[in-house]
Amino acid sequence: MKKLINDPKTVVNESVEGFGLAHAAHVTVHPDPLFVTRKQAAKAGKVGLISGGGSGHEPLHAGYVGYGMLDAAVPGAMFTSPTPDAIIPATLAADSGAGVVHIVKNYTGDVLNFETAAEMAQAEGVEVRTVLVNDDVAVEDSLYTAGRRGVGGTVLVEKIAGAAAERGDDLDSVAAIGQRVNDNVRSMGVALSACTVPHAGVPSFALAEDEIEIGIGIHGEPGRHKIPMENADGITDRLLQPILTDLAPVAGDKVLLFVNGMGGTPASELYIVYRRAAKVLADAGLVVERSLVGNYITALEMQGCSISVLRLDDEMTALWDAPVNTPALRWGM
Amino acid sequence: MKKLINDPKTVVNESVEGFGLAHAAHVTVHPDPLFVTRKQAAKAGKVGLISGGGSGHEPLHAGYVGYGMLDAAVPGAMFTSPTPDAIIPATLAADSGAGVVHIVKNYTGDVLNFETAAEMAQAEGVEVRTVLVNDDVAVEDSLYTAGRRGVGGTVLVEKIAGAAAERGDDLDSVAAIGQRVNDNVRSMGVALSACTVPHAGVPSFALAEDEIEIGIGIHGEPGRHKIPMENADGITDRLLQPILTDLAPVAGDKVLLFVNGMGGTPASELYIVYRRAAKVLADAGLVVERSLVGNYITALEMQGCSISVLRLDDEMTALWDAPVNTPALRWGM
Amino acid sequence: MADSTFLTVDWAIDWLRRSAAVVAENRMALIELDRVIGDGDHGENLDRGFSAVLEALDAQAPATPGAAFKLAAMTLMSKVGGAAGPLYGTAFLRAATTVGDAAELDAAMLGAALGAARDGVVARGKAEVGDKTMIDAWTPAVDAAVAAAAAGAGPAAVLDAAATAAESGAVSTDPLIARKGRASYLGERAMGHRDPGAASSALILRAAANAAGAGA
Amino acid sequence: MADSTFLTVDWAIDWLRRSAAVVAENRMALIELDRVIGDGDHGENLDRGFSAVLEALDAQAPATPGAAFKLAAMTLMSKVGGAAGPLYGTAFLRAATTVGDAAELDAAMLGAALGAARDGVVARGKAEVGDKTMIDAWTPAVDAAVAAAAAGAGPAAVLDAAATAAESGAVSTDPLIARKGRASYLGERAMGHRDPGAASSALILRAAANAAGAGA
Ligand SMILES: Nc1ncnc2c1ncn2[C@@H]1O[C@H](COP(=O)(O)OP(=O)(O)O)[C@@H](O)[C@H]1O
Ligand SMILES: Nc1ncnc2c1ncn2[C@@H]1O[C@H](COP(=O)(O)OP(=O)(O)O)[C@@H](O)[C@H]1O
Ligand SMILES: [Mg+2]
Ligand SMILES: [Mg+2]
Ligand SMILES: [Mg+2]
Ligand SMILES: [Mg+2]
Repeated sequence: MKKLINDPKTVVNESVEGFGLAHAAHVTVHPDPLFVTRKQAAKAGKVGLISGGGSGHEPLHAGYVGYGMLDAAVPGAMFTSPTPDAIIPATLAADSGAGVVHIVKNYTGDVLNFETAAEMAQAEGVEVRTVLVNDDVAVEDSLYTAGRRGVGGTVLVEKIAGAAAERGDDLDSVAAIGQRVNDNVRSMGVALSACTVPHAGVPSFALAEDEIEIGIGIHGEPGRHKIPMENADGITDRLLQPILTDLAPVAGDKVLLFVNGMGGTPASELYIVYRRAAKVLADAGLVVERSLVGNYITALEMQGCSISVLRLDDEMTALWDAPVNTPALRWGM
Repeated sequence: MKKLINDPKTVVNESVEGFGLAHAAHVTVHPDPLFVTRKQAAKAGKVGLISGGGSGHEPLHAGYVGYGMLDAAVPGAMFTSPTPDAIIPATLAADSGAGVVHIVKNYTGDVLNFETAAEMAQAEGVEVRTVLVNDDVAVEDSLYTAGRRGVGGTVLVEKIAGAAAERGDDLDSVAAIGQRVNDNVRSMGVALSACTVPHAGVPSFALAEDEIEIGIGIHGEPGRHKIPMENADGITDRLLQPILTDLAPVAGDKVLLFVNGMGGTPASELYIVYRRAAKVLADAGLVVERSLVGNYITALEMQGCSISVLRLDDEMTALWDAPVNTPALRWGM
Repeated sequence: MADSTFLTVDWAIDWLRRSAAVVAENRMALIELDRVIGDGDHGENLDRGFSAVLEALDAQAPATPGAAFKLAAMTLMSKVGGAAGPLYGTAFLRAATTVGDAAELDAAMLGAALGAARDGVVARGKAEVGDKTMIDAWTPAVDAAVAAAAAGAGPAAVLDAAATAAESGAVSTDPLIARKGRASYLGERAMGHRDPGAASSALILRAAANAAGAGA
Repeated sequence: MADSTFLTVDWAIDWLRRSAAVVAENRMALIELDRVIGDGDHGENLDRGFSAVLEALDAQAPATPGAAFKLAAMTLMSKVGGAAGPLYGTAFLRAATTVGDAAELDAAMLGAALGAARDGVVARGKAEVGDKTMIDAWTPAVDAAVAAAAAGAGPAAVLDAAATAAESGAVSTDPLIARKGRASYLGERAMGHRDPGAASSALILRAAANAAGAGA
């Protein structure tokens, strides 16, 4: 394992410290318990938005703290959901009286820790709503699994719900629009290589030189199945097909197409995937109205990508276009 | 070699095509010869700014086409400088009567091809100035080498010269500020792993599991020397020391600190490097006024990073802060 | 093995210290189990949590078994994270509530505390036996403990029965398909691998039994 | 080997076609040389360029050797890129200028054309013999060609002398430290490796000789 780190035990703290130094104009880092808040307080009466989860998915979530998106983010240990003792103060910090929305990716650990924190924050007088993101079609959503995982759709939920909060929507409305984004987005990922969690020191799974892992999650957990390596167009089709089957858009639907890098894939490859995906969607009669390409929700240095398709309505599009000013996503200001 | 590509021969064309689709609001892709221009024409009388070079360094250069930065970019084959037949039409397209600045990284191929193109464009009546970027302190700059390579500093030259052009500076002034940035920036890189050029199919050099390559370039060319793996703080110090020796800043100098990912390194690791670098600079009495952290000039999926330090003056800082609206760098609009 | 009729706070503290030791010792093994069918952090998370428990014990000596459980609950809840943090945290919290501020625990109370702990895990995680989770260790452990106590066994024998049952329970997860937690994403590919949380539960319950044996 | 006194456009076209073939054949070998002390694209770049030369030759048959050289110059200049593109492009362009629209080239003109090509590469790249570049192949080749022509050799023998000298010249780059081009970044680590541009130059000059031999 070769990594630009000092010690597996200090990776998250040092990294977030560096993030705070580099983006001192955007964020404040609270070291213990660890959470990140906006430097400029949001206007009073704005619904607060927070998210958090295991580290290793950067820029998620701290990179999205700022105007038009999150009020606070809670980075857990590497690939490990954060604990209530950090989520609670982040929730309190994000509250300016209008309540706080927790955006939680659907993993048992995240759900349980945010659940506890929400209960305790409510006990302290903060109204909390939770939006559970579960957009990963690689996982069967049934009574017999922990349900679909939250992956790429999380970034879209945070952006669009963040814009709704910024324009002054109330607590239930912000949660509702976040839920609407989640209901209309589906994602699926592929890994060409595994990643190595620093404290484990060995790759999270093994892939032969000609194998890829379809339906990968963002935690280096194995995916749906291994298949022999294919070309980019073939892989893109494999990711899109279950997305489209599940989302079942109709011709004429407007969509946002999001090709996300897992951390170790060059931008040039993501654009090759985007090219094919855009063609497949166009052939299906869909109108790609907005797009996002890059490393937005990663799994350390994993090679691979995920594709997310969000069915847009005019309100979502307007909220997507609304100004945002965070370390990792910025436009309009 | 596992890559999200269809065919080594079509990587660049398909990737730039996808880039054009994803950023249709920002850029127009001209397929043959291949170059990329702004979608919205710059205001008449603005000095044109173009750059180009081998592909594989994305988002450089096409990602920086847009308001406040480049008017056109010319992507060559993978790691291969583009040819005059593409640079010439890009130069003509970028000219609105006030002349064009070529920003050229100092590699023999880039220099020769841009030289030829400049000559021919001048013959067609376009005034051309060239800013040669050579910020890499890993290479000895002497009569007995091809001189220092252009690396991370290129991004800073493009941003700051681009802002000068946008505010209405004339041809010589834009070239002069570009030159001033180059004169005040130094960079050095490290690789933890090599990258694989698609047409070669094997890694560009070999590193043992406990070796790193100090002074790496951005073309998978070997660096200054291999050393045993060290921790992030140690590596950061090794990169910064020759930068500071060569730049020779004095206490109180204001600097921009740029930690650049080579493509395969997680953001979390870049921030660990940033954290140390910021401390070392502060200890040297320097004031880190601006910063940039991320994958801005890459070498495919190489793991590693480069550090650049730019000594700022007030004008450079103002131009750095000026609005920019490109696919890969955006603020203020 | 000597067996006293009651266990005191000394036993509770010894249990927590032994748990920390055994988790530290098995850190890589638990990481490895979780790497294969999860995300490779279970050993790291528990080790971080139990190291913090040790620090907390050094800082403030709890006066009763219940206080020791509560200290463990709060520390694990705030230091472990992931799925295991809230689950183990809830388990210790429910155990603490069950024993209240009793200074001494008899066999029946131990059985009740283990049962409450297990019920807490179920309340939070909704897992049933056979879902390939720590419940596959806890439920047989509780059953064995309650049966042993009913049969008149002393605390050490009760805990020994619980640990032994937990150990078989952990082994019983090997062939299962997971229906809860991260391993459920794997479908049939989880078969043939032991659930990390069941494995750590068996280690921790064995530590409880050892503490009772040693502290007798 | 038969040797005619003049070489015509047929020879020039044959040379270019043979160059394309030998470059295609040695594509991976040239990539490999460049991978070790450069950036691994030399074979790919030349192969792309000479494939385009073949296409251009299929599209429009040049009427004179000079026209063939000019076609090669323009195509290589616009298709090869990197350092080698402008250098080979300039070489062929200078050769074209030197031979003008002569229909036939004698030994002396060949020597002059090779000399002009070499001078073009030097004008653009500023390399001297010993800098570990294609000049280490070209300069001995020009010297040998001029000497052979002066000694009364025919065109095929002149080209054979040039190719043989270029081949030794390429080998002579092995122990050198590079002072130009990408390999110069390597310092002493370039020692023991052949310069890819010198190697490709030797291949291309050998193709010229073979074309003259075959086309006699
Ligand atoms: N719903 C659940 N009910 C009971 N136990 C669970 C549940 N989900 C997960 N677990 C247990 O948690 C263990 C994983 O813990 P850990 O690796 O620390 O958390 P995470 O899965 O968040 O990385 C599993 O091996 C399993 O025993
Ligand atoms: N200044 C120079 N003068 C002469 N030849 C040069 C010079 N620089 C580079 N070369 C030649 O070009 C070759 C490399 O070509 P190529 O790999 O296609 O270009 P690049 O180095 O841009 O990738 C070298 O092996 C060398 O022979
Ligand atoms: Mg985890
Ligand atoms: Mg090259
Ligand atoms: Mg885990
Ligand atoms: Mg090369």
